Amino acid sequence: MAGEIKEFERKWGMVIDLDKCTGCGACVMSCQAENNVAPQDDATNKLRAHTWLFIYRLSNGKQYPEHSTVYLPRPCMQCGKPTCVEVCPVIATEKGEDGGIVSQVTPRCIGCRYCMASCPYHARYFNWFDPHWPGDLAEALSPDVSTRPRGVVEKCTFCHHRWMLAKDKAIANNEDPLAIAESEYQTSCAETCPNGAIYFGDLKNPDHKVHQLSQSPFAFRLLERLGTEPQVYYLSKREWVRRLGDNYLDDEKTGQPLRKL
Amino acid sequence: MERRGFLKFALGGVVGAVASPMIWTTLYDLAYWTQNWGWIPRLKKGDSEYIATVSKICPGGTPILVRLVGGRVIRTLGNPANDISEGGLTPLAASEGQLLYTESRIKRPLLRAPDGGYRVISWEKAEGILKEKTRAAKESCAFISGDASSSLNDLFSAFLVANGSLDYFFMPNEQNAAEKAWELMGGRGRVGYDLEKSDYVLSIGANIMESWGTVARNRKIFKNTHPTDAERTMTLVFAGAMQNNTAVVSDLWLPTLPGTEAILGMGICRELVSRGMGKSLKGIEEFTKIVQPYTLEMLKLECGILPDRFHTIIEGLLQAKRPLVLAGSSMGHGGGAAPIMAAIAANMLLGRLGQDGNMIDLPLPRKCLALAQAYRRAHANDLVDFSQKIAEGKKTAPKLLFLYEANPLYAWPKNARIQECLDAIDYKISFSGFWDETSAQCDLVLPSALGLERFDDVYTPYGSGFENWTLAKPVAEPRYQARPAGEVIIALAEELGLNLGVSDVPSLLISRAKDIGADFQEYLENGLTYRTSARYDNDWFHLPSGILREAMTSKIETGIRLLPHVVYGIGSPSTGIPPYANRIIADYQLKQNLTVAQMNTETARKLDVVHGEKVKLETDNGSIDVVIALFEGIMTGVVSVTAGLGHTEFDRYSINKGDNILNLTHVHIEAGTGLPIWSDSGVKVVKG
Amino acid sequence: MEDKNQNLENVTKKSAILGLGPFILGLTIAAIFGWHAFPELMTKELKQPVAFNHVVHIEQAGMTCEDCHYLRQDGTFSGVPTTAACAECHSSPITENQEEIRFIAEYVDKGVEIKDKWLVYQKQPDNVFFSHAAHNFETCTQCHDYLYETPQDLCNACHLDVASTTTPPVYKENRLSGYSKNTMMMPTCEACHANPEHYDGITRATNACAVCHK
Amino acid sequence: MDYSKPLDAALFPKGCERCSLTKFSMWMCVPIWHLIFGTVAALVVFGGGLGYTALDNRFGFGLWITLDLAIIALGAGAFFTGLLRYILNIEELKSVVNFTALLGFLCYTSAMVILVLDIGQPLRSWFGYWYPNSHSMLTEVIFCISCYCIVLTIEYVSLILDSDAFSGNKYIQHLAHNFHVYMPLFAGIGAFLSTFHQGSLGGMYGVLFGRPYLFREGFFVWPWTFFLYLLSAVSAGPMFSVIVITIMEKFTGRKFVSWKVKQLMGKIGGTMLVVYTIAKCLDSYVWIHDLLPRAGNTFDEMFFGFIYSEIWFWTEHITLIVAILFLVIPRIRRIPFFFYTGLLLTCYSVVLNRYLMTVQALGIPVLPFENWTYYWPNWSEWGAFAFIFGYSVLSLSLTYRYTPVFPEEPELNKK
Repeated sequence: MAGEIKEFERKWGMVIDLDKCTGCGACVMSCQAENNVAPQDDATNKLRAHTWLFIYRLSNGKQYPEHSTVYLPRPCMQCGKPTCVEVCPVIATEKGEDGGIVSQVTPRCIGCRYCMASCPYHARYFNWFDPHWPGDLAEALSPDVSTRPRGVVEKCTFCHHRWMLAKDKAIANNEDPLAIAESEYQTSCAETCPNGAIYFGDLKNPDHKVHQLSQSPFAFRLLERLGTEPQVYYLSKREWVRRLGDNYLDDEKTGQPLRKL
Repeated sequence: MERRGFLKFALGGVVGAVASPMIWTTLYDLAYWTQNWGWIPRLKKGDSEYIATVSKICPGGTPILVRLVGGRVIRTLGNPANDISEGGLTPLAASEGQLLYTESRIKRPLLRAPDGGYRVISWEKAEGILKEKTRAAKESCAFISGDASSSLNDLFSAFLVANGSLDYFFMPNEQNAAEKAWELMGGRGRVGYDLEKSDYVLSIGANIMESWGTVARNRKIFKNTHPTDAERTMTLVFAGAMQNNTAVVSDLWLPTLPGTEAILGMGICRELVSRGMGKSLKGIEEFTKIVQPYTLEMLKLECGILPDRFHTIIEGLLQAKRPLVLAGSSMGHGGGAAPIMAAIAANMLLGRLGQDGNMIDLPLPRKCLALAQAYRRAHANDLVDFSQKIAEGKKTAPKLLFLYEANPLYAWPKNARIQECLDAIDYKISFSGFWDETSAQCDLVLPSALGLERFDDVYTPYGSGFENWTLAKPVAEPRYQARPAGEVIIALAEELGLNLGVSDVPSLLISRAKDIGADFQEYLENGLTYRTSARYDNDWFHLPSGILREAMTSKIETGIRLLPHVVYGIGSPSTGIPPYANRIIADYQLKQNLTVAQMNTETARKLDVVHGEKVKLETDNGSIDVVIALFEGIMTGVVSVTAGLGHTEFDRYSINKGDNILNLTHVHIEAGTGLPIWSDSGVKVVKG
Repeated sequence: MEDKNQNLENVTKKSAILGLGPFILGLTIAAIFGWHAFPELMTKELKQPVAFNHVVHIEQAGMTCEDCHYLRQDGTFSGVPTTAACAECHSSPITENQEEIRFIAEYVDKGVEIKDKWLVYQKQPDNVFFSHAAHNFETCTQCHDYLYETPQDLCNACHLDVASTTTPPVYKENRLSGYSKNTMMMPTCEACHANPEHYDGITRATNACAVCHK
Repeated sequence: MDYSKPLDAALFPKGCERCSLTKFSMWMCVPIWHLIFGTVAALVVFGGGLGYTALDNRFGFGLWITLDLAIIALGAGAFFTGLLRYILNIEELKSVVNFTALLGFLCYTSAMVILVLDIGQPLRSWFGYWYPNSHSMLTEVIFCISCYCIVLTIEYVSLILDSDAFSGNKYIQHLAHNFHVYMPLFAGIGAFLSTFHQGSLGGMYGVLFGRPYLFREGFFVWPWTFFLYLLSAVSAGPMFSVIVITIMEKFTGRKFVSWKVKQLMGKIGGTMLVVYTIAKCLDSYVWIHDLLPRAGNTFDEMFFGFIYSEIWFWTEHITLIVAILFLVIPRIRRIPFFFYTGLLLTCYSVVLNRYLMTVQALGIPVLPFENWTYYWPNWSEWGAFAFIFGYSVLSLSLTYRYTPVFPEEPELNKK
C-alpha cells in the first residue's frame, strides 16, 4: 500500500547552492507576489505564517569563533514518494504526471490537515483565516494563481502555472510545448535570486543545469533516509551542512556522494 | 389513520426529493460557493506586459521589470537583460509593486489643522499654500532629500538656491563619508569600486551582500565569481562582528568588533608597510609613523581579531592579482570617514588604487541645472550639524522645510536632535509616498508619486564601479491623487517667477542623458542601464596623515558593543516594512512586538541572561526592550539588533513591530573630519 | 383486543387500495418541486450590459471572430474585447443604434471597462486554468475532423453559439454558487482528459490536477 | 395521576424510580451550560476559521484529534460487547449491551461532530464520500465511522422505541421487535466496520513515514499500529463502559449492573489488555531498537523537556502493566478499589497513547536543524470538549430517565 516512487518523462527539480545563499529573502518576497499569498499583520509566529519557501538558519553547533552559519531555503520538496499524497482522503493533492510536481487543488481540499501531519518538511500551510489584502493590495493579485479561502491547505507548486503558460506560449508560437528551453520555465524564486543560488529545470534532461548539479558529490537531499525521494537537491562543500540534511547516529559516516537519479 | 396518511405523504415527499436533483445540486452548489466566496477578491485577467525600469525604493538602484496585467501593476521581477543585476532582485525591490497599494500610502494632500489632526485638501489649495509659504520664507528655507542617487536633486537644489538658500541635505548615507574620505586623500571625483575585476575583496564592516552600495550588482558579481560547478575566481573576505549575510557566503570571516573598522584597516596598513609595501609612495615615512601603534597585539585587544585569520588575509591580499580593500559601517551609514581612509590607504600600499579591480576615481556628477549646487557642496552639507546647532540655538531655524521622501525623525539617533530642530521650524512640507514618522509632524503633507509612477533616474549610486545611469519611467498612472514631486516643484517655481531652467522632469533627465552621452529615447524604450568608462587617473592621491591621525583618536566604545544589523528586506526609513516583508523577518530578529537581541552563549553567560529572556538594552541615549536569542556566529561581548524596526507610523506591517535601534545609539563627532558617527555604541544589558 | 385487531385488518385492506395515494401525492409534489421549481428558484437571470450584435459585426462590418477573440503572443487568450478595442471603431456613434450610443456614453466616454462587466457564459472560476492555446482547431481535427468542420464548430463545443445571435442570450446564474448555467463542468473536461487516447500522439494531454487547476 | 411521583413518571421505564422533574431539570442545567459554551466556540470557529484555535501549521492535529481518537477507542465497548453478546452469545452481557450501544453512539456521534468542526471546509465534507482516495487510511476511517454511526443510530433508536412512552403504539412495538430480531446482524456489521476503522485509525498514524514517532512497518504486517489501535480499543472500550455505569450509579444512588457482570467485563477487557500490552511492548522495543536507528534517530531524540519527556512514554507502558496486575489476577480484581483503578489506568493509558501519538509526534522536529515546538489548546478547542461532554451527559441523562437502558435495573433495585 505504501506509495511507489513514481517516475515520469520529465522531473522538475531544484538545486540550491547553500554556499551561495545569503538568506536575504528576495526569493520569499518573489514567491509571495507570484503566488498571491495574502499578507499577514503579524508573521512573527512562524508556525502560523505562510512561507511556501522558508529560510532556515543552520548552525554547525560550535561555539564562537569556530561557529559557522548557513541559510537554507526550503520550498516544497516535491517528493518522488510524497508522504502527503497517499494520505489525502479526497485526492486534493497528487503527484503530477507532468513533471512530478506535487499539486494542491485547494477547491477540492476539505482542510483535514492530514497531509500537514504527514510532511516532515513542514512545507504545507493551512489557511487559518480568510485571506485579507488590506487597502488596495488586492489590486496586485496575479491572474495566474487562484486565491485560497480559509480552511484549505496550500503549498509551493514550483510555480506550476508558469509551466502551463510556457507551454501555451510555445503553442502560440508554433513550437513544441514539451521541448521548451530551460529558461522558458523557471520558478519565481530561482529567477529572482541575485546570487544565483537556486537552479531549476528538468532533472532528467542532460541539457539542463540541474541535471549535472544534482549529481555533484556535494549534493544532498533533506531527510533522504525516510525514502521520500525529494526533487529538491542542496549543494554544499561543507560536510557539516550535508550532515545536517538528515538524521544520523553519532557513529554513522556522512558526506558520501549521493547518486539516486 | 390521518397520521398514517400524513406519514406516507411525508415519506413520498422524501423519496421524491431524494430522487430529484434538488439535494445533490445544492450540495454541489454549496461546495462551489465555498470555492468562490464573495468576500475573497477575485482575479482580474488581462494582457500581460513587462516594462523594464529601475527600482527607486531600493537604495542600490536595482534594475527591475514591472509586470502589468490589464494595465495594473502586479509585481516586480528582476531584469535579466540588464547586466547590472542579470535578473537578480533585492527583497526591497521585490516589494515595490505591492507598495503602490499599501494602506500607508498618502492618498490626498493633507493639511494639519490647529488641533493637530489632518484635513484633506485639494491640490489647488495645496499649491496655493506652497506658493504662499515659499514666498513668505524666502531664503529661510531648507530641503531634505531622501534619494541620493536621483538627478532630481539638481532640480530641488536649484529651487532652493533660487530661493536663496544652500541648506540642502541628504538622508543618512555612507556616500557622504566616503566622498569626504576620497576628497581628503586627493580624489578628484567620486569613489568607485571596481568589484567586477577584483580577484580578492576584503570588506571591512560593509555588508556588501545585503545593504552596502549597489547590492544587486555586488551579488551578481559574487554569482559570477563563485560558480557552483567550478573554482571561484574571486575570494571574498568579510571582517565584522557577526556572521551576517555577507559573512555566511564569504570565503573567510574575520571577526572584528563593531566600531573598530578603522583600527583594523590601520592594522592591515601597518602589516603591509612592514612587509615593504608602498615604499615609493609619497608620505610613506609619515604614514609609517601613524600606523605604528596598530600592532597585532593592539588589534587582538581592540578588535578581537584572530591572528591566524588576519595573516591569511594579509597573505591573500599580497598574493592576489587585483586585491581590493573596502570599508563601511555595519549600519550602512554613520561610520565616519576613518575606516574608509584606512581602506584607501591599504589599496595604495597594495599599489592598486585607481587600477582595475580596485577603487577608482569616477567623474564627479555634473549639474543638470546651472542653479543647482555642485555635487561636493551638496554632499558636504551635514544635517546633524545643522539640526544640533538649531536645537542648541546656535543657528536660526529656517522658516520653511521641505522634505522629499525623507524621514529624518526615524533615521537618526535622538541626540542628532532632529525633533527639536523640526519643532523650531515654522512650517514643514513633506512630499512623501507613505505616511512616515516625519510626515506625521509636518504641516502640509503632499502625496508623492512613487518610483513606478514618475519619471526619475538612478545616477551612479554609491558603490558603483563605473559611471552609470538608469532611467525610471512611469509604468502606471499615479494612484490616488499622488503627483510627481519634481513636477510640483517646477510648477511652484513658475508660480513664484523663479527660473530654474527646466520645464518638466523629462527634460531635466534628457539633459542628464545628453551630459553623459546616453540616448534618452533609446534608454526610455529599453529600460537598461547606460554606462560609461569615464574615470580620472590616480596620480593625485596621497597617503593620509594629519586628519587620519586625528580621526583615529575618536572614542572607542568599551564593554558590551551594540551591532546594528541592516537588512534590505525590512524596508527603508521612507518605505517602512513592506506588506509581504514581515514574513522574512526571522524569529531571531523580531518576536511578536519585541526586538530580538542576538548574542553568543559566552556573552549570555557573562551577562547572566538566558535564551528567551526579556531584558532592556540601555545607553545614555535611551533604552529598548528586547528578548535574548542565542547565536554563536557573533563575537563575544557583542549584542546584535536588527535595524529598521520600531516604526510608529506607516501601516499595520510596520507600527509597533519592535524598537528602533537608533533609540539606543548616539551621535558623536569624528575628530578631524567633523563627520557625525553613530553606528557604534556601547550598551548595558539590564535585567528585569 | 379483538376489536382492535379487526380494525387493524380493515385498515390493512383499505390501504392496499388507497394506501399508496398519499405516498404518490407526496412523491409527485416533491419531484415536481425538486425537478422544476427548485432549479428555477436557484437561478437568477441577468442581462448583458450591452446588447451586442454579433451578426452585424460579422456580416455588415465584415469582422472575423479572431478580430476580438484571439490568442495573444504569450499564449493567453484575449477573451472579451476591452472598451479600448471597441472604441477603435466606436469612439463616437457610427450608427443610429440606441445601444451603441448608450455604450459609447456609458463605457467609452467614461472609461468604464466593458471587459469587467460582460457576463461570460462559460465563465470558469478562478481556480480553473483553461488553455485556449492547447485546445486548438489544428490539434483536435487531426482525429475529430468529422466533429469540427470549422474552428467555430470547435468553439461551439463548449461555448454558446453567440456568433449567430443578434442579441445576447440571457445569462443564467446560480444564486448560491454564482456559476453560469452554461459553464463547463469537470465531467466535460474529463471526457477528454481522463481518456487515455489523448495521453500520447498529437494531444499529449494529461489528467494531472494542476493541468486544469491553478 | 399520582402526585407522589414525578410529573413525567408515565414515561419512565417499567419498575424504575427516578428523581423529581425539578431536580432533573436542575441537573440538566449542567450539560446545557456546557452545550452553550461549546456552541459559541463552534460558531466562532465556523464563522471565523480555525485560526481561532491554538492549532498551527506544525500542530495541524491537536486536542480535537486526540479527543476524537480517544472517544472512538473508549466507545469501542459498543461493538465489542455487541460482538460478545450477539455473536458469541455471552448471555450475561445483555444487561450492559444496551448501554454500551448508547455509549458507542454518543462517542461516535461526538467524534463526527468534532471531525466536522476540525476540518477547514465542513461544507465540503461530503467530498470524502464522493471523491474518495482509496489509498488513504482516512478514507477508510470516514466510510467505516459513518457506516458504523448508522448502525449505532439504529441500535439507539431501537432502544428509544423500547421506551414505555411508546408502549401504546403497536406499530412502533412491531418495529422495535424487528430491530431486536436483527440485532445480531447489526452487531456483526458493527463489529466488522469497527475492526476496520479502529485499526485504520492506528494505520492513519502508522503510515506516516515522515514521522519517526509514528511510523511502524514490518512486525505483524504493515502498518502494525493498525492492530495496536484495535487491541487498545477493545480492551479500554468495555472498561470505559463499566466506569461510566459506575459513575452513573454513584450519581443516582441506584444499581444498574451487577458486580458479577462488571467483573466479567473487566475480565474480558483485562484479557484483551494482556494481548495489547504484549503487542505494545514489543512494538516499543522494535521501534527503539530497529526503526529509530534505521532512520538515524535515537530514543533520546524523541523526548524533550518535561511536557515531551520520557515520563509519559513510560507512564503509558507502566500503567498498562499495573492495570493487568489489577484486572487479570482474580484475587486482586475482586477488590473493588483495585478493580476500578485497573479500569481507570487502562483508559488513562489509552488516552495518553492517543495524545502522545497526536501532539508529541508532531512536536518532534524531524529535520535535524528544527526546534521542538509547543502546543496548548485554547478556549475554543476546550469548547468542543465541553460540547461533547454536555451532549453526552444530556443524552445519557435523558436516555437513562426514559428508556430501559439497563434491563436489570428493576431487579437489582428491588427493596
